[in-house]
Amino acid sequence: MGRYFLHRMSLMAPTLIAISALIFLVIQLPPGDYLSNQVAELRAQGEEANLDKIAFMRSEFGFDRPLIERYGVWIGVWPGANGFSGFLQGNWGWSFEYNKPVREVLGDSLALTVLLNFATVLVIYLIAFPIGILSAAWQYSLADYGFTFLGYIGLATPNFLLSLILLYYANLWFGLSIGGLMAPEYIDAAWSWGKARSVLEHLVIPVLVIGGGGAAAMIRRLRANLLDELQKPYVTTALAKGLTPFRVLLKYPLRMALNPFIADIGDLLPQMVSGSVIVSVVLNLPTIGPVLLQALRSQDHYLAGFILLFAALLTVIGMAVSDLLLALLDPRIRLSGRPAA
Amino acid sequence: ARAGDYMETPALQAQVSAGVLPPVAARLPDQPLLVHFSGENMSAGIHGGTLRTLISKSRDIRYMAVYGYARLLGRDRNLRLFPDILASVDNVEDRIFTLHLRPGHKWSDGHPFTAEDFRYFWDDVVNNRELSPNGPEAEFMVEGVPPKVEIIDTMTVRYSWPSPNPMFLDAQSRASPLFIYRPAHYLKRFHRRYADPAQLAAEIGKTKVRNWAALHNLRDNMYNSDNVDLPTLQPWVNRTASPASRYVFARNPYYHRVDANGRQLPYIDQVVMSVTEGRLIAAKCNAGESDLQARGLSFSDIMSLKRGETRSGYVTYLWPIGTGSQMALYPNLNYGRAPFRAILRDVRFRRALSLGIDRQMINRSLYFGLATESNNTVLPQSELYTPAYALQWSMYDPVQANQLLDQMGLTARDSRDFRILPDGSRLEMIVETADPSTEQSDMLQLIAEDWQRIGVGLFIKQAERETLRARAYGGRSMMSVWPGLDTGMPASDMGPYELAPMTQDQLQWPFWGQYTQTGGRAGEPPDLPQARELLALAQEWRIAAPQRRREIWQAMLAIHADQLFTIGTVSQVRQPVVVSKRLRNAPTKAFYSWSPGAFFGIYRPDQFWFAPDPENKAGT
Amino acid sequence: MNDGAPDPLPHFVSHAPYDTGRDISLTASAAPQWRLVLQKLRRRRMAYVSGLFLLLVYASLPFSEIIAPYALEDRNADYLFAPPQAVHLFHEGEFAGPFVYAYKGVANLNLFRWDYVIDHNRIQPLRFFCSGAEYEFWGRWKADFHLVCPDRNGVLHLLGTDRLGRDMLSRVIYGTRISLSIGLIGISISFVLALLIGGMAGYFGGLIDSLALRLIEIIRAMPELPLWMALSAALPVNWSPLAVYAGLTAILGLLDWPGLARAVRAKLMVLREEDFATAAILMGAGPGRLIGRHLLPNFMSHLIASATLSIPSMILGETALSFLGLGLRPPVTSWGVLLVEAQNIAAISSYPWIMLPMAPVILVVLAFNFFGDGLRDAADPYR
Amino acid sequence: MHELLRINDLTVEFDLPNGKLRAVDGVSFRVPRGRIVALVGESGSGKTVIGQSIMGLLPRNARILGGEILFDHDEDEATPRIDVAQLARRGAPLRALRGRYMSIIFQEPMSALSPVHRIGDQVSENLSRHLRLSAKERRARTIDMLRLSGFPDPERAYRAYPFELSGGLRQRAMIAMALINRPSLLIADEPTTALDVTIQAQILLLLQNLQQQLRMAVLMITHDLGVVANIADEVVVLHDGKLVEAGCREDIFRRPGHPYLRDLMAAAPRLSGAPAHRTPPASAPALLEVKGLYKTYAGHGKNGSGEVAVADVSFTVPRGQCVALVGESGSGKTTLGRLILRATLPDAGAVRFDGEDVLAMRGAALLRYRRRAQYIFQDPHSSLNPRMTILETLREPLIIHRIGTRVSQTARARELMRLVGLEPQHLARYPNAFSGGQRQRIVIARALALGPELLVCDEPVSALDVPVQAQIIRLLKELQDSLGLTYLFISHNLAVVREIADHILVMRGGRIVEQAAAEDLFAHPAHPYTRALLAAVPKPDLDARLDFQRLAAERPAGPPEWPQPYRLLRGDGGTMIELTRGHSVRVGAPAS
Ligand SMILES: Nc1ncnc2c1ncn2[C@@H]1O[C@H](COP(=O)(O)OP(=O)(O)OP(=O)(O)O)[C@@H](O)[C@H]1O
Ligand SMILES: Nc1ncnc2c1ncn2[C@@H]1O[C@H](COP(=O)(O)OP(=O)(O)OP(=O)(O)O)[C@@H](O)[C@H]1O
Ligand SMILES: [Mg+2]
Ligand SMILES: [Mg+2]
Repeated sequence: MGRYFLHRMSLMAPTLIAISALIFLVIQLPPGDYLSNQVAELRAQGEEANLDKIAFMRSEFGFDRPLIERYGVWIGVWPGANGFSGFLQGNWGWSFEYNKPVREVLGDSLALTVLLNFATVLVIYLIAFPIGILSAAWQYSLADYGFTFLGYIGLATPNFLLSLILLYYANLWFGLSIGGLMAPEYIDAAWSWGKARSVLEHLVIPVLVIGGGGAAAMIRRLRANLLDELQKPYVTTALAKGLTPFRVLLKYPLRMALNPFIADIGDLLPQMVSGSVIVSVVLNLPTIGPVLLQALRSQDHYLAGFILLFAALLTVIGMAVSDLLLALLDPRIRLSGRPAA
Repeated sequence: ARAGDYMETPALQAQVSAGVLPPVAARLPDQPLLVHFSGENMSAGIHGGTLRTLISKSRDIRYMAVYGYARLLGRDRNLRLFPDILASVDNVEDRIFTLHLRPGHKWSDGHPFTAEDFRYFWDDVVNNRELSPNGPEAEFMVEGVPPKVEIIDTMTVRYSWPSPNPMFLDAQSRASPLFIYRPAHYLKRFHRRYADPAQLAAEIGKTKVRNWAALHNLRDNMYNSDNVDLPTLQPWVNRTASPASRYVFARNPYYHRVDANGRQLPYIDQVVMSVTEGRLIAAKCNAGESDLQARGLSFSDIMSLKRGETRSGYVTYLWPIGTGSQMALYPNLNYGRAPFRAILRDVRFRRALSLGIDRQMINRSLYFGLATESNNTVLPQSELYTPAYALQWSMYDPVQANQLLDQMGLTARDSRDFRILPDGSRLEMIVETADPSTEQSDMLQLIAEDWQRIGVGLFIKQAERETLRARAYGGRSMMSVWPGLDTGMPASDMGPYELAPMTQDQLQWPFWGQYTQTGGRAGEPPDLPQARELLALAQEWRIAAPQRRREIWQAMLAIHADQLFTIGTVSQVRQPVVVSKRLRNAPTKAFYSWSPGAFFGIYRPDQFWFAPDPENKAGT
Repeated sequence: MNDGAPDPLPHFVSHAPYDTGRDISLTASAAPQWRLVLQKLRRRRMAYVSGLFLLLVYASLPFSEIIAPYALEDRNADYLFAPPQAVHLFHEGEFAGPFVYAYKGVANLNLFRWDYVIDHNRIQPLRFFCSGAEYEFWGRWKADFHLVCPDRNGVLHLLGTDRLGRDMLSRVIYGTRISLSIGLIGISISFVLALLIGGMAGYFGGLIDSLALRLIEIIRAMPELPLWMALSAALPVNWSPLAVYAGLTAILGLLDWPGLARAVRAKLMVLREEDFATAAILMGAGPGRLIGRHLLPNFMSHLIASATLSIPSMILGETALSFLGLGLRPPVTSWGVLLVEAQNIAAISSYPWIMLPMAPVILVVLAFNFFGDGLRDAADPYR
Repeated sequence: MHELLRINDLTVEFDLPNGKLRAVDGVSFRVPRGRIVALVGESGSGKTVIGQSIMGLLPRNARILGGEILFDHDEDEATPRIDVAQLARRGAPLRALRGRYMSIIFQEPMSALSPVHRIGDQVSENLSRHLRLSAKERRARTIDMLRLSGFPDPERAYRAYPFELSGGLRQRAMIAMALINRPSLLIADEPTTALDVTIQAQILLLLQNLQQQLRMAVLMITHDLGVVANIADEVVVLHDGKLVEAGCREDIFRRPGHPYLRDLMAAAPRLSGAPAHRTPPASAPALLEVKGLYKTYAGHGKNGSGEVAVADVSFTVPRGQCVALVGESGSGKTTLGRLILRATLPDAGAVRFDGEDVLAMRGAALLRYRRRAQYIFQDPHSSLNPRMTILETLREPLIIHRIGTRVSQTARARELMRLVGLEPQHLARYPNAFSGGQRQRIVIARALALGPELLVCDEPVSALDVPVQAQIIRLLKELQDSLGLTYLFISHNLAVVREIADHILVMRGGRIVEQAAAEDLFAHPAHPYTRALLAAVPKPDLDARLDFQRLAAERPAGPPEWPQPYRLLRGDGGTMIELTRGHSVRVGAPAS
C-alpha cells in the first residue's frame, strides 16, 4: 500500500505540468489581452488619462515576450522582470482588474467557496445516501417515487431559473434579501448570532440548487447499484446470521456499491471550485466562481490562471485520493495480480 | 451663510467633540460653494441616511466619481458650465486659463488643496518619463504643443497655449474628467524624487510591485476610487478596500459645498454600493434593496419594477436615454473581405438597409411605442436638432430599398430569395453584439425579418465587449451593434468629435479613427470624401468662432443623415430609474446620459436627502 | 424434560407413481435475451407507458411543422406576451365545437404591461387538418398543412406568446425536435468514449490504465469555462446554427466522458477478477467481447442510471452555454433557448407561461428515468 | 417432545416468466433435537429450497404456498413452537432465530462470502450480533472456531480475504461461521463437497461432537451416501420435490423401499470391487506436459512472505487418458489447473500442450489453444455470468470461435443440455434460478460445447446426486472413447476418481507426493498422506463405518511428522523416487 501511495503521488507531477501548460494556453486563446482591451475600453470612455499606466504595465508584465517564456515566468522556472518569481516561489500572480496580487484578491472568497461547497457536498451526501438506500431497500414504494420525482424536477430545471424562482419567492414570502451569502447589513459586521443565522438562511437556496441536482443524480445511481448488489448470495449469508436487513445493506451491498462513487470523488473536489460558477454568479455569492468568470471575461489572465490551476490541483489530488480509496476499499484491486490475457 | 452659522453634521459630531475632527467652520473653505434650491420639488434638506445602490462588478465603484461630480468646473442641470471646486476661472481667447482655487479648501484628509497639487501633477507626474511614458494627454496638446503651466501663487494656476484649446474647460466637466491635480502630500511618499528611498523600497516590497513607478501608479487613481488612502475632493470617500462585495463610501468632512441653512453637503452620510450579478439588479430593486438605481436596469424591467413600487416603497421614473440611438448598426467601412467591403462602402447599400428597417415595429414590439424612431443623430432636445437629421432615409420603405439594391446590381437571388453576390456568396450581414441581455438580439431579430424582405441575410454573433472591439479594430467584423452617439444633446460648444473619424473605437471606421488618433502612425487615412470632409470640419471646429461652430455641427450632422455611416433605430428609450420614496431632490424628469450629464452627476446626488422615515427608522 | 431418545421414526415409503422422466409444466422458450427483457419490461406498467410516450414523442419529431399551429418564425406584433387561451366546447350553453374566445391586447402604460381582454361574444373555432401558416417542411418544401389552425381571422395561443408575439406552443414543438435529437449525439459520444476508454483501462490495467487515467485527469482538470469562451470567439458565425449546436454538443460529449469512464474502470477492475470473467477468457473471448458482453452487462444498472441522468444534463447543458453566449441562435429554437428566455424576474412575476417549456423537459426526463428503471429491472436476472 | 423442527406439508413455488415451478411439493419430516438427519435426493429435487424455507431466506420469486415449519428453539416445553413459515421475512422474531438458534452452511461457499471483507470479520459478526463479548474475546473465539474447522493457520485465515482461499478453505470458513454460535439447528447444505476426505472426517467429527455435547441437531443435505451412512440418524429422501422415503438409518440402508432410493444405492461408487475400467491405451503420446511449475501468491502478512501454492510440479498427461489430481484441500490443485490453462501465470516452469509452449502462445495460437483445452470451474455459481441466460452462456463459446449459425448454436445448446441431464426448456433462465447441481452441469455443458481435446475438470461432480454423477461420468468416458478426450480430473471423491482415472497424482502442500497408475495406487499406497486419504473415505455401508476419533488421532499433522523416509523438514522440498515403474513417491533428504 505504501509503495502504491508513493507511486500514485509521483504520477501527479507530470499531469500537473501538462495541465498547467494547457491552462496557460487556453486562457491565452481568445484574441487580445487584458491590457490592450483596457486601452480600448478606456478610449471608448474617453478616459485617455489612464492610458499611460497601461503602456507601463505592458512592459512590466512582459506582454511582449513569447508565450513559452511567459509560461516559464508564471510557473517560476524562468526569470521574469524581478528574477524567479512564480508559483514555485509562492507568487500567485498579479490581477490587473483589481490591481492587486492574486493572493489578496482571492483571500476571503477561497474560504467562502470552500464553505459553500463543503456544505453542498455534505448535504449531497447527507441527503443522497439515506434516500438512495431507502429507495433501494423499499423499491417502488411511495417514498421511492416521491424522491425520484422531486429529484428529477430539480435535475430538469436549469440551475439559474430554479435559483431565480426560489429567490423571488423566498423574498416575497420570507423577506429574504435577494442573492448573496448574507443580508447586506451583515456584510462587514462582526460575527454574531444574527449574522450566522442570516448566512444559514442564505445558504439554503444555493445549497439546494447546487446540491439538489447532484444529490438526485447520486440517489439514482446509488439505488441502481444497490439493487444489483442486494441479490448477491453473500447478502443472503449475512441475513442468515440474523442481522437486520438494514445493517446488512450498510455493511455489504453499500460497500460494494460505493465503488463507482469513490471513483467519482475525483470530481467532487474540483467541483467545489468550478461546479458552482454559474449558480454563484446568478445568486451573487461571494465565491471565486464569479471572480473566475469575470476574470475570464476581462482576460485577467493571471487571476483566471491561478483559479483554474487551483481547481486543477484539486482535481488531481481528488483523483489520487479516489484511487487510493478504491484500492483500500476493494482488496481485489489492491492484491490481485494482473490478469492473463 | 457666514462662518459662524454653519451647522455641524450630526454624524460627525462625536468626532468633532472628541477633537479628532475640526469643527465644520474650520473644515469648509473660506468661501464654500453655496447651494440654492430653486425649482419644483427642490428644497434644502437634513443630514443623515445611507443611500444603497447596486453595481454589477467591483470596478464599477468608479461610478462614484461620476455621480459625485465634484469637478474644477461642472455643468448644471441646464448644461451650463460653472466653477465648482474652483472659485473662478479667467479665460482669455480660449488660450489662457487662469484658475483660482478656494482658499482654505482641503482634501478629504484635511490637508490643504493648493497650487502645489497642480504643479506636482504637471512636473512630477505628467512630465515624468517613468510615470507617463507617453507624455501629456491629448487634451493638453494643441497642434503638438503642450501648455505653459505657471504657478502664480498658492491659490492660482495658469495654463496657456499659443493657439486656442476650447476643449480644456469642457474636459474638466466631463463624466470622466481630465484630472490636472493630485494630492501631492500623499503621493510624494511614493515618488522617487521625494520619498525616503529606504521607506519607498520597503513599500515596494510590501505591495509586491516591481518598482516605484508601478507603486505610484497603483496608488494614484483619482477616478477609480479604489485606493482608500487616496485623498479626494468628491462628496463621498471610499472606505472599503477592494475586492469586496459591499463598498461603503463615507461623507467627505471637508467637502466644499453648503446649503443656505449652513448645512455642509452632502446630506447623505454614506453611500453603499453592493456588487450584484447584473441579472439580479432588477429583482433586488423590486425587493426594495436599492434607493437609487439606473445602472443594470433596462426597459424590459419596467413592468416588474412598477409591480414592486408599493410593496417596496420606491418610484420608477422613466428618463429618456440621452444617446443618439438606443442601438445603432455600425457597418464597418474598414472590413477586410473584398466583396463585402465594397458593398458596405456603397452608400446605396447603407440607405437600403436603413430603409429596410421597420422602426415602427421595433418601437411597438419592444418599447410600447414610447421611443422615437430616428436615425442615429442628435435628439430633438438639442439646440442643433432638425427633423431631417432624424428622418432622412429612415422611413420604412422596402420597395425603395429593393430598388436601391437592384441598382447596385445585386439582382440575383437564391432559392430562399436572398440576394447573391457576383462571387456566388449570399448577401448576408454578420452583426456582432456584446449585449448580454436579449434587448439587442431581439431587435436584431426583428431587423433580420425586415431585411429578409429586401433579400439581405442577417446573422447575430454574440461576443464579449472586448472581443467585439478587438475584431472591429482588426477589420474582421462586418457590422456591429452598439448604442448610438454618446452625446445625444450636444451644444455647439461641445466638440463634434464623435461624428468624424477621430478615434479607433469608432466601430464604423476604426482604421481611419486610429489614423487620426495616432497622428498617422497607424491605421489608414480616410478615403471616402465624406469622411475626409467630416474630419476637416471637426478640425476646423476647434478654432472656429461660435457661430461657425454651429454651422460645422449642422454640416456634419447633415452628412451623417445622408451617408448613414451608422444606422440608427430608435432613440429616447426610457431608462427606468428607481428612486426611494424617501429620497428628496432627485429629479422626476431628467435625461439619462453619460455625456453630458454624468448620469446622476448633474443632478447633484450630494444634494439628495432622505425624508425621515415615518416609522422612525431614519438613517439606516 | 425428556432427555431420552426421540420416538423412533416410522419407515415411510411413498407409493405415489414414480416416473424418472420429469413432467415440465413450463412452456419451452429459447427466446433471445432481448426478447425476454422486452417481455419483462411490458409487465412494468410505468416503464412501459414511459417507453411508449418517448416513442410517440420521437415519432412526432419529423412532423413538427405539421403539429405546430404556427410556423417557427411567425410573429404577431399585436399579441405580445399574450396569456394562454383556454379551449372551450360550449358557448352560452350550446355546443360550439372546440373553440377559443377572441382576445385583444391593450398596452397598460401605468404598469407597462399588456393587458388582454377576452371578448366573450366572439368565438374562434379551431380548425383541424387545415391549411394555415406557411412553412418550409424540413427547410425544403413550402407547405401550409397543419394538424390544427386558428380561426381564419383569429389567433390560437394555447400556451400564450412571448415578448415578440411568437406562439409558445409552436416554439416548444419545434424545440422538441432539436433538443431530443441533437442532444443524443452528446450522450452517445460520451458513452462510447467512456465505455471504450474506461473499459480498456479497467480491463488491461498497467500502462494502458495509467495512460487512460492521466488522460482522464487532464481532461477533468481542463478549464471548461475558458475553453468555451475561446470557442465562442473562434467559431465562424455563418455556420448554420444547427451545425454549431451539433458541434457544441459533440464537444460537450467529448468533455463529459471521464466521470463515467472512471466509474467503468473502477468497476471493471473488480469484475475482471470474477470467475465468470476468467471463464470467458478461457473460452477465448477477446478483450472487446469480454468487456462488452461479460463485464459491462454486470454494470448495466449504473450505466442505465447514468444515461438517464445524462439526458437532462444534455438538454440543459445548452442553457449554460447560452449563459456564456454560446448556445443556439435565433431563430433556431430548442428547449434550452426557451428556458434561457424564461430566466428573468418579469417572466416569473408576471408572465409565468413563459416558463412552461419546463414542463416538457421534466416530462421527458421523468419518462426516460422510469423507462430506465424498468429496463434495469427487466434486465435483472434476480427478478 | 423431542422434535426441534417439524415440517408439515411444505409446498414452495417459483414464479418464472414462463410459468410456475413447484420446487417442493407437500413435504413433511422432522428433525429431533440432537440428531443428524440426512436429506438426500436428486439434484434439483428441492433440498436447498427446503433449507432456505426453514431459514426464511427464499429467493424473491419463491413463495411458500402452504405447510408449516415448526421450530422449537429452546428446550422449554412451555413456549409454543414457532411457525417459521408464518414469520415476516424481515421481521425481528425471525432474525432472533437466525444465526443464533439455526444457522446454515450454504451449498456454494465460494460465492456466499463477501469478497471485500476479511474472513475474521465475516465469521465473528455472528458472535457480535447475538452475544455481548469484548473484541478480544470475540477474536479469540473466532480463531478457535477457525482452528476447529480445520484451518491450518487460523491467524492468517482471520486476516485473509475469501478470494485468497482455496475452495475447501472457504467452505471451512462457512462452517466456522455457522457453528460459532453453537446453534440448536444446523442446516448443512453439502458442507464437505470441497473438502478432501481427511478434512471431511475432521469436520464430521466436529459435528458429531457438537451434536453430542450441545444437543445440536443437524439437517445434513448431501449426496454422499458414505457420509450418510457414517453419521446420519435419520434419512429423508426427496425426489422431484416430493418426499419419497423417510426412515432411520437402518431402515434406509438395509431396507430401501422406493425405486429411486434403490437406484441411488446401486449407483453409489465404491472403492471396493472392480471398477468398470477400460484398459488405458498403451504409451499414447503426451498431450499435456507440465515441467517444474512454481506459483507463489503475494502475501500480505506482516512478514510479507508469500503463499506457496504450487511448487516443482511436473507430470505428463498422455492423449486420450485421464489423469486425476487428488490431495488435500488447499494443496494447489485449482492453482495448478489455472496455470495449465493460463488463467494465472506461473513464477517458473513450463506447460506444453501438444508440443507447443503454452506460455509462449500469442494471438491465433492462443485462440486455438483456448478452443482445444477447456476448464470446468470448481465453483459453478461464480463462473457463470449472472446476466446471461443459459442459452447465451452455452452459445457464447460457439460465438467466440465463430462456429455455426444462430440456429445451429441453439440446437447445440439444447443437445448439450440433454447430454448433462437437464431440460432444454430451462435455456431461457438465468443461472441463479438453478440448483447447485444443475449449475454444475451447465458448466460441464459449456466446457463440452467446443468439443475440446483437453478438459481440466475441477470438482466437476461434487454437487451431483449419485445417479446423475454416474450419468456424467459415463458421458465423460464415452467422449473419451469416441473423441479421444483427455482429462485432468481434480476431485476429492476417491471413488469417482477410481471410476475414471488411469493415473493418479496426489498433492500435498503444493507438491506432488505420490503418483501412480490408478489400480496401483489404490492397491499399494506408499505415502503416508495417500494412506491417510484412503483410510478416511466414508463408505455407504453401515457395516464399514469410520471411527472419526481414531482417524483424527492417527492422522499425521504435517510433513515434519511423517515417518521416515517421507519426512520433510522445513525448507526441504524432497525428491521424487520411483518405487516401481510408473509409481513414484516423494521422500525427504535422509536425516543427517
Ligand atoms: N431462484 C430460483 N428461481 C427459479 N427456480 C429455482 C430457483 N432456485 C431453485 N430453483 C429450482 O427449484 C428446484 C429445486 O432447487 P434446489 O436448489 O432446492 O435443488 P437441490 O435439491 O438443492 O439440488 P442440488 O442438489 O442440485 O443442489 C430446481 O429445479 C431449481 O431449478
Ligand atoms: N489469489 C490468491 N491469493 C493468495 N493466496 C491464494 C490465492 N488463491 C489461492 N491461494 C492459496 O493457495 C493455496 C492453494 O489454493 P488452491 O485453490 O489451488 O487449492 P485447491 O487445491 O484447489 O484446494 P481445494 O480443494 O480446497 O479447492 C491455498 O492455500 C490458498 O489459500
Ligand atoms: Mg442444492
Ligand atoms: Mg480448488
